Amino acid sequence: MNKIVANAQAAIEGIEDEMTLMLGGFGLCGIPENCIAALVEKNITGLTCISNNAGVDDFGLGLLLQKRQIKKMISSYVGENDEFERQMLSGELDVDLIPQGSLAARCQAGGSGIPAFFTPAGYGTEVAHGKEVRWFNGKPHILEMALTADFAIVKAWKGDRFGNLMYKGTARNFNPLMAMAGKITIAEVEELVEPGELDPNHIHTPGIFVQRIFQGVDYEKRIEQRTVRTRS
Amino acid sequence: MNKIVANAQAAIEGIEDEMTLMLGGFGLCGIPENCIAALVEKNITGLTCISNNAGVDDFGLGLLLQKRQIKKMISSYVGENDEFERQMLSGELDVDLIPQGSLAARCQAGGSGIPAFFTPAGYGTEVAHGKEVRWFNGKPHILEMALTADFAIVKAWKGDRFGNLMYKGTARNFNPLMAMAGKITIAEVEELVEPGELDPNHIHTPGIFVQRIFQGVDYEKRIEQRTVRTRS
Amino acid sequence: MLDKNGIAKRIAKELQDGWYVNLGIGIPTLIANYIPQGISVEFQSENGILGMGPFPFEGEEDADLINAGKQTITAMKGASIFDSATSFAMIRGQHINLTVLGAMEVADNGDIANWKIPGRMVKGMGGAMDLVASAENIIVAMMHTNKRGQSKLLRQCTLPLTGTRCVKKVVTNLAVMDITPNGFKLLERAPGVSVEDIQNATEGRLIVEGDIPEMEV
Amino acid sequence: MLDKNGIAKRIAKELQDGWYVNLGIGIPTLIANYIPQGISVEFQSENGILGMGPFPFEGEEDADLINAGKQTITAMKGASIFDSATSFAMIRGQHINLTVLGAMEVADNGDIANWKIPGRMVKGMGGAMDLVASAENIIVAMMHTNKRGQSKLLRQCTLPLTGTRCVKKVVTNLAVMDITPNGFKLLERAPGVSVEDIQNATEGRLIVEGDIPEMEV
Repeated sequence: MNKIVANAQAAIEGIEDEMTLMLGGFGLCGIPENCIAALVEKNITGLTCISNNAGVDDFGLGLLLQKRQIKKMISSYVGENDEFERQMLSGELDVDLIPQGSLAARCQAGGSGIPAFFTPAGYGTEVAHGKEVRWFNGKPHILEMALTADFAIVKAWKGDRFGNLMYKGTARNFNPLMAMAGKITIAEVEELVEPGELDPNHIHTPGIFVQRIFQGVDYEKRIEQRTVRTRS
Repeated sequence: MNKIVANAQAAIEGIEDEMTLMLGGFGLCGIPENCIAALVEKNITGLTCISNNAGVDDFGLGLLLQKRQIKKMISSYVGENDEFERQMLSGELDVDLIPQGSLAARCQAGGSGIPAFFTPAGYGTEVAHGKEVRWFNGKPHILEMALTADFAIVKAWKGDRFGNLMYKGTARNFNPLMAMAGKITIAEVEELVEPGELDPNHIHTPGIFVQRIFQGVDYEKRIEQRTVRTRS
Repeated sequence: MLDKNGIAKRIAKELQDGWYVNLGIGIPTLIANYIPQGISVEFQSENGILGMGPFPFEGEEDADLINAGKQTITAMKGASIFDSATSFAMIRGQHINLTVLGAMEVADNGDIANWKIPGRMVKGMGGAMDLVASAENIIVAMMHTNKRGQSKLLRQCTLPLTGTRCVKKVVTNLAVMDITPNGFKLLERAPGVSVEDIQNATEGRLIVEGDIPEMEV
Repeated sequence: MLDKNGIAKRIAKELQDGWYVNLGIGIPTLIANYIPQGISVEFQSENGILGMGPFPFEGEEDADLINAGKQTITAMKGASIFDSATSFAMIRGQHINLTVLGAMEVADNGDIANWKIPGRMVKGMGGAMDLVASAENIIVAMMHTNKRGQSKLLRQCTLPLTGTRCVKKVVTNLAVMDITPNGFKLLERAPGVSVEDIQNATEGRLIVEGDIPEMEV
């Protein structure tokens, strides 16, 4: 069992124009930097990207937006960048905004063979338009559908050739959920380790969910809001 | 934040006749031995127990069955013990058998505020009787409802006074899911440690799901099927 | 009249020992600075951490440790980290004891609008819709009126809703109010603010019963 | 005619490198003993482990490490442990490449019955219903006839179903058959077994086209 590929270029083999991708990360935290760069380089276009956010102008998914490679974003919170705003307001970019918890649950459901579930989030709002409403325990809920993707691209801290992954801190976020929901899941990791080095009890994403893995290079790990306190 | 109680007797305070309990474990692996003993001792009756299995004649939930404290079992696989069989066939014990994956997902849903979801498991079988059927992606699914309990009782390996838990090996099984779904969740652990000793990245059950915790004593950890190979 | 810190300080008095709390961006974030003595609470951030601590000391920022506002944070002893599905399981499953968020508008039936202004760039709801649809105990922290002096406490929201009939309490620069079946029930006045001031600044139904005490902050 | 080990051996030839496999209790469990040379597969057990290894050496049993049959096991290098919901996410989400289980009856449309005999003690379906409802590649391993000599390959199941139209292949002591829209398609005969023997032991529709080779085990 060896899922290691040489690099991001090899990892994104098979990703084509008009495909649907999931990309892990929250803000710029835990995003697959290497694969995003490779997608930019290969200039794959017409992409539908499922990702909680859309990066900033010059980093993360913003890089794909700059080159107009994205046709549609499915996200919970966007617009930290001007190009996104311009494309959205001009109608070039299709944007589907969905509640963050529903996004997380829909990815998890997609990877779990649960095609749909009821959630209270969004009832009575425009998010509920066209969706089935049903009351449970005296409370209204709406029916949300699972999400899957042609490729899911995630970023982890450590991984092995079986595809087992461990994340660090809040860089975990959507990564394990999207890893479950890709028809093909690509994991880029900061460090490839030998099988057995990761304690089976501490593996966050079991290797079965991952088809390709590689050790990324030159991680910038940019901080979006650097907040500090002063030593007193 | 200190959720530590002295022992199993203190932990089960408030559990009353006719309540619904979830009990973690798979077979005899990862079962809350101390709390089961305390429930036997206190002779609480009329219980509805949600647990994947029902123990054996002289261990696990079998101890509660011997004293006829259980009115109804909600499980996926039972009958490893004679008393269970006798009570079930005589009609003394009500038994609701549900697919193991649906049981796991229904507990998780119950703890997650998802009141119902669609699953393919059980379609076309007696499990589907009276349940809504809907087709997704060309496949029939049935609507399953979330499960919750008055008390969830789980067993973990290590825990701290915040209620954070780590499980060991396959003793994890249903424990983290049931921990989420109890109105009150009791955790018994083999070892209580200081907050901070458990790496935040490796905590399986965040403390928010746990209301009471104590260090259990005299764990027998009985093996149901001791299978070994010989050294050649 | 209270400033933003005053609002945060007043809401902090609602905290109870052992509570799990989710604080939204803006005024709510300030509440963490005013936790009453002798009380221990844990802060959850919906991207996936429980036991969020203060900002790191300079030079100790970790790109892999941020909150839902994308700010660098620290983790307290006893913190735990989890994926976003588990995080919203905590929220949707009503394991969070208190949610505090800002709003553009609150209606006197508990409706809230805080995510979208038609015609303007829409950034998205983030976790707000999950939070308001699920939380049993929601306090809105906001200024009583908007920049044009118009009341933000309305008979009915005019902006697209974030959630319906969900807000339990509103704390503004002028007042503390519960939301009841008959509208905003005035509980406390901010220092130096009269009942009449509050009535003038409130478009929704305001219930004033008996003597309204000035709040202690 | 094959014995139980022979059935397991034949099914093992279906394994492909890199596959994730869930083996049911009984004959399927034996398959792990016959993994072809040069092939690497990982075994999943639905209680929550991937990368299940052989039984432990005597004295090394760990009560906290068992399989779905409640047997003590070991974990291979690269194994992972997870909760039961994640385990069934793998199963329901079709991440498992092959599921092998036993059956009491299989119908020629792929229906399977393997969990309940009316009038007898019912132990429950365990994970079987999730497995058969979800898996894309299900092989049934069983004897061709029951203890009373009656065919277990039927036109229609008589026992309560575990799942419908789900079995893809059946390997018995007599034959290997695919399930097709028109019934059991005979692919291979067990050593020393004639097509007629198989026809006599099969109540469901059996398709025999051309020469049926004897299987190589």
